[in-house]
Amino acid sequence: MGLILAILVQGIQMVLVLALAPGLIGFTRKVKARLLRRQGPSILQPYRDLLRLVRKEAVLADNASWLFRNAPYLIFATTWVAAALVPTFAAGLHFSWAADLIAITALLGSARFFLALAGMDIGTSFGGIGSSREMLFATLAEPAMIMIVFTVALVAGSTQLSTVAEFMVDHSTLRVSLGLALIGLIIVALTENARVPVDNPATHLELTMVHEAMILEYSGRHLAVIELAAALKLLLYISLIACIFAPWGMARQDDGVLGMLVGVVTWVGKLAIGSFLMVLFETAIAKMRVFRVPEFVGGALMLGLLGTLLLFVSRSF
Amino acid sequence: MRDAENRRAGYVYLLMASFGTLMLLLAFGLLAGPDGDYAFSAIRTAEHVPWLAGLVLVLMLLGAGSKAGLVPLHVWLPLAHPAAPSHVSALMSGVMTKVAVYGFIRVVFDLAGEPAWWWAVLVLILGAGSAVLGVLHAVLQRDLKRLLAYSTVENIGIIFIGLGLGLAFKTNNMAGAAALAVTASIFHAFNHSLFKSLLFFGAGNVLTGSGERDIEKLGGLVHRMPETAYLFLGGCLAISALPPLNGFVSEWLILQAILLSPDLPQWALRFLVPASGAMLALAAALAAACFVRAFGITFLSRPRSPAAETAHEVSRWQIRAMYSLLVVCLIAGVFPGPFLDALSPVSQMLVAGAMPKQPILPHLSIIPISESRSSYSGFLVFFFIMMASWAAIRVIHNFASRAVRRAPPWDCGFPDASPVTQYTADSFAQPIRRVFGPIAFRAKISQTMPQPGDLAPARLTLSLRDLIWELIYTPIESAVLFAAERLNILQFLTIRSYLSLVFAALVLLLVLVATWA
Amino acid sequence: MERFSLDAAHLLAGGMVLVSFMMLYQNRILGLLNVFAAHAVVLSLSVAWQAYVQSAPHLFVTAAIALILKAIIIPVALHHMVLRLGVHRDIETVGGIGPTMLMGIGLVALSMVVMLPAAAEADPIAREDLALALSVILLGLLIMVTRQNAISQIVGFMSLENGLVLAATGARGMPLVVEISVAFSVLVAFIVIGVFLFRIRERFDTIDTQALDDFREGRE
Amino acid sequence: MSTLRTALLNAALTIEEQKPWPRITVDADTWRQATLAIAAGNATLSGLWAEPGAMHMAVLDDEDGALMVLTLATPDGCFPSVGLTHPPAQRLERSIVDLHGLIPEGTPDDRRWLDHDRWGVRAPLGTGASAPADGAPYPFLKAEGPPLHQIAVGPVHAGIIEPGHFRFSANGEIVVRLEERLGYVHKGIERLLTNTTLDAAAKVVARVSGDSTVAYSFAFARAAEAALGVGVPQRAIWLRALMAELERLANHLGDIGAICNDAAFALMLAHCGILREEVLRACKTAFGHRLMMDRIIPGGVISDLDDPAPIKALTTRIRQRFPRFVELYDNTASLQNRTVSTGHLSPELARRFGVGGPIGRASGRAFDARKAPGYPPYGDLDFKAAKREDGDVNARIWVRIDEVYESLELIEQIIDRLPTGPIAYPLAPALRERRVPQAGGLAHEPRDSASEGLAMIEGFRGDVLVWLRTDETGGVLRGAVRDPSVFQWPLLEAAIEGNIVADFPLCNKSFNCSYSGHDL
Repeated sequence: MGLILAILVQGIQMVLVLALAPGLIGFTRKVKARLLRRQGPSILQPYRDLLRLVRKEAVLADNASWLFRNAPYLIFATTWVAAALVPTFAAGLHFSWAADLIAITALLGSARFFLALAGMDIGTSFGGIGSSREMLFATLAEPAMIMIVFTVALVAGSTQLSTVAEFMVDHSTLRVSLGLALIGLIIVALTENARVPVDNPATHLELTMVHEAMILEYSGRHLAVIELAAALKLLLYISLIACIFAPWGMARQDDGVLGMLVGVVTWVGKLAIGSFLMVLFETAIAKMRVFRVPEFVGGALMLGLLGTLLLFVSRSF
Repeated sequence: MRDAENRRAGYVYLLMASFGTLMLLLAFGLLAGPDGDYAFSAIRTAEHVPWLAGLVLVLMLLGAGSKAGLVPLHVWLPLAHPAAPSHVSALMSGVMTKVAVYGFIRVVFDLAGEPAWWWAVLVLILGAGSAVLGVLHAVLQRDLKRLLAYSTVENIGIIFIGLGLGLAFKTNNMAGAAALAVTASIFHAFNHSLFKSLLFFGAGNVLTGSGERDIEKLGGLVHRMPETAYLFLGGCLAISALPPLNGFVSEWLILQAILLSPDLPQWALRFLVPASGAMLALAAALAAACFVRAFGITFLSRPRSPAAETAHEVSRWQIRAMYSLLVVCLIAGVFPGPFLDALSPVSQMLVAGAMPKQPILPHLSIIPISESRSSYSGFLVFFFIMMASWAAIRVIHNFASRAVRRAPPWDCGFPDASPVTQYTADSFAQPIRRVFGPIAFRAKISQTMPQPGDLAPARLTLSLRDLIWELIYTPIESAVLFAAERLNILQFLTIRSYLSLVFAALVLLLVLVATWA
Repeated sequence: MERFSLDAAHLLAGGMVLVSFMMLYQNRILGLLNVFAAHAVVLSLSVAWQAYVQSAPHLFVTAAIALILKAIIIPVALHHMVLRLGVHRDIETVGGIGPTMLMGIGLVALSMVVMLPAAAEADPIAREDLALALSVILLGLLIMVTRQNAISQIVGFMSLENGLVLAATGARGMPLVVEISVAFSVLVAFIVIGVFLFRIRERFDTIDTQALDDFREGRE
Repeated sequence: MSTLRTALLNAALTIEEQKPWPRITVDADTWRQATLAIAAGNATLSGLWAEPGAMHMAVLDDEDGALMVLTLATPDGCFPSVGLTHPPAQRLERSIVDLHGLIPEGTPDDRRWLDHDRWGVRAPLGTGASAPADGAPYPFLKAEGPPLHQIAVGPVHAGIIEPGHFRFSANGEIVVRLEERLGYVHKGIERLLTNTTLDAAAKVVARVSGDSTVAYSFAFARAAEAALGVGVPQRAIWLRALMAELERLANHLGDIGAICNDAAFALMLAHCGILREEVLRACKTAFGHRLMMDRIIPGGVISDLDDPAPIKALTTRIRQRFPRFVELYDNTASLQNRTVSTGHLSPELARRFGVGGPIGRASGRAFDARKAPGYPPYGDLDFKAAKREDGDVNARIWVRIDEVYESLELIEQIIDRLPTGPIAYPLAPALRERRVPQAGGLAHEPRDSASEGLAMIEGFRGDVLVWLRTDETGGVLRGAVRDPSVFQWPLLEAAIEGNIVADFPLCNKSFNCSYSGHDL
């Protein structure tokens, strides 16, 4: 009985992240539009877009291979699994032991691997541009993420997100290293989600695109699945930051329905605040030059390294 | 052209191999000591003077390192491995380098006695350097097999990072942590032999099917060699340390070992270990970029040459051999527990500790230290990915449009079918070259762009310098040349002079033996 | 409570190190000035926190001085000066940003290694603060060394001075008089350098554009 | 008068009647000498067009801004190539080959330009022989080095811009060469301006490039008035300048925002977009059309400014708000990082190509058609042309910012000093009676031969050139227009040097050349 309930809660989490992800995108677009003194589309617009895309026929380039057709599903699946393993409204869910933070990072790495390959499949220059830039940024963003994980794990004594979240609730401490890790994680999140100083999700300029360039040849249901995966990724990163640095209000495994509900409400609140702050930052900054991004993300790597070093050093006293 | 290249490869290989053997012989000589007993048991029980043991480590690093391809002794490897036929290359890269690793482990962990903490420093620096420099070189290669050879250098570096961690923990009597590091390292060696062989077989298929190993001339092979493409992709995923394949498991375990290092008392190690963790992560991310490029340029896009256009799939038996390797890669990634358990006697022998017994339940997870610290279930991750993609496909196909239309690529309304309008391998690597190149290769470009209205071709020239070759080998080479020129005089001496030279050498040796005893 | 006050002090001191890194990362003078203002704000927060923790009301005065002088007056004045000189459109790091930041990491590690064992007997609030303050000082020096532009060098110098103030407040009991004199000396230095700047204006006008080319994108 | 112009006048075979600057027919040798003089930098090429049996070349004297048109008869269908020694002429010559079939002798570049092999005919204004419409592949220029790839951008772009194809040869992000291929919006303007009525021609010219419709109508009106010898009432002259400045204001505001938006700084676009919209609405209120299309006609303007209050309110509002956005631009370090030192155009190239407008003025070429050659009422107005030396994207933005302030200044001066009186002289009766109405009274000047007019107007992109030949009834026999973009487009290929692929959109937007005006 307990097992079935545990699996049920895990299932709810999986469905919930999937259901909320497009809404999060809609919310960020709405906030951005309001900040730019525009009305903006409805928050529900991404749902309508997805529906419209899946109903359309998919147009495939003549020389598209099986990889091009299957990659969207693999990208979606790996991202979804990763998103489902991040504690959102509740910590310590049944399957959260399946993968720790390093494995979640690597799962996103798998999604990126397939996306970059899909970008190269048709053989247009734009796909190549996107893939090559994406892999360049990833070469620094991934180690930065690992160093941030190190920092967090050294404080909390675990790379398991549930354990980390519970540790942070129980021993809420202000640590220099955690501050550094937070800044680093924000930089990584902006990079990974193709947000403004690194990439522009709203751009129409093919030559400046990163994420959009890779999916330029996708259409119909394939595009819908990839867009959904991108939305899931944004949700994942905001949830991740909330889970590590602001885990309060999160339900525990043995909490009742009420506790879970409180968890859900606070989680949605955190998502809204997180995405609002992100959009605020985006509005105030221009996109970087491509070769300034490695310095930006390299900064995150160094912050992670610095945080780890500080912890390694302070352990001795 | 290729002959000259092969001759050079053979020459460098011969030199490096004899150099390595010399170092190994000297190491064993030192281990055997004055008693001259070369039996392992005798060496193991003998008391080793610390500085002598240290010298043994250095000699082993030089000897085994040159055989395994540790930077900066790797120079022969990217020349020699591609020169051999592909199945031999697979053997060389996949298995032979591991023999050197075995020798290193055997001597340094087992025979050389108690390690000093600075051993770990040395091994970690060499390992981290090899990992990053190896993969940086790999990213820039055009020759598929040379790319794989450089990637071997990277993986040897990762293995040595693990071994360095093992040494660091062993010298501080942290048996559990040392067991984790050494097990991870050996598991990675095992994994590497699997996927590197798989990849070399794939490269061999490409060579057989198209006659071309320059990836700038390949492309679109996914249509003509679908099964090779499928298998090569599997190898790429594994070597890029992506879950749920095996490469991820071993690198994950090494990262877990790094997380145990704050307890180390030495300052140098405390700084070095997280730094080498960063290097390891950097190498893994660069490896992903490298193999996206390798697979994407070779198998995806459109053919860049007639050779690629007329490529054909290879025989079924070649394919089947590769399938078996891929299956083992998958099994080792999804059910790593039994593999780790199988390695526990080894770690027991080497560092007098073992990882916890890997439980079958719950979820077939592996647990490096304790469940509350970290766990990973390859099976669950694999199962979830499969379920999620299956669900997505079912939902989409049942409730949405299944219609597909084939059309020319979009490409801004100017679908130019010529192969030059797709990314080249060199272009793909340019951003990485630009970011890491100034440090690693002193990359320099110069550009002439004609003014508007001038129809002359624009020109870009690029110069890359292999700093290791220039800083280490070129001076040695010129020194040797210099010496050879001087020694050349000896050729024209009388017999009496030769005899006196030999006599002098004999006397010198005797004096040495006398002082040694 | 003791634990929390310690943590908060460390966090603020660490925040200063972080902002120092942000200064290293900036390659525009106006950006650098904004970050410097943030540096001073964090400093004044840190000093105010020390004042609260140590119950030393005179430190509040120091905090106020830091806030008003360094976070508002000096940045605003420099801002105007930069606009008048018209030098804010130049890119201005000497080395690459990556190597500079790596060097910064090395300096922080160095100051940790030097300070933590040396101040082992000091009270815990001072110990790590001292190490972080030394980091801020070293990073300030690094900024001064790696910048060619006189204004950036001034900013580097002042961030170094912020590090000194951080160290002084952490060490308990630096008399107010000293601090006021420090603050005024900085002000004097600032005025002197300001005059100096207008005199070397010609130097900016003759900056070789070839030097800019080296930082343009597309060059390797 | 410069020595070159004197020499040319002395070498002229005949001097034709063309107002306000002379047109001379020359022989091939003089043509060649003029070409060499232009290539040597003694004068600037300002236009090159053809008609059956003749080539015309407009030359701008750098000293006083006076123009001169050289005509060379081409009885055998050939003329000495200008592009051979002076590259800016190459694309004009290639267009002439495509449209008229005239052959430039010794041209370095004989690839087709406007003709994409889709028309079904060759040289539609010349022989008009039929040809296959199969869109043959276009040989792009070469680039050599380590394995390079080409990026084919356009003609269909994701944004709402005009069609044009850009071919990059690149090594990763490094641009080794950029080549443009334009001509997708070829409209046959030249044929539309052949043997037509004045009204129809005015409508066509007003639509050559929609965003500078005022400048084009202005230039056409002045050319027609010069050709027909008709005068314009004072109030109309001032209203024309008012419209031209409003157009410049609206477009510069739009451009400043759009350039920043290409660096993903959407805030600037939002702010500037609102200001631009206010300008357009004020234009609608004042002149009845947001873009003021067809408001200027030969002989005057068609809509009077009844109430200057909305325009005054507009300038006050922009003066209040615009400085804040300029400050925002100047203080946003991340934005400066993108614009400063990006897309550098050397003053030497700018001078050689005779590039006008903000692009030229950002690269140290101070040329402004309002100053020299100059046209009323700007001689009575107090303003100075903006100029910068840096030649990068930032400098081009700053020139536009300075020009926004200048335009505000000019608009205020015009509103304050706007003379009263009629806004147009009716043209047709004047022509019928062959009398020329003057501001002071009626001048009787009999005219009995076809006559020509040339006009140069400073649009927001730069100098617009219009040439007309009319018959005695006011009908248009032939016309030629030259957009400032013609000389700006090739320089974009040079400005990309040393930049990376991702910076191209920013460079391109800072140039903001017209596709339509170029393709004609």
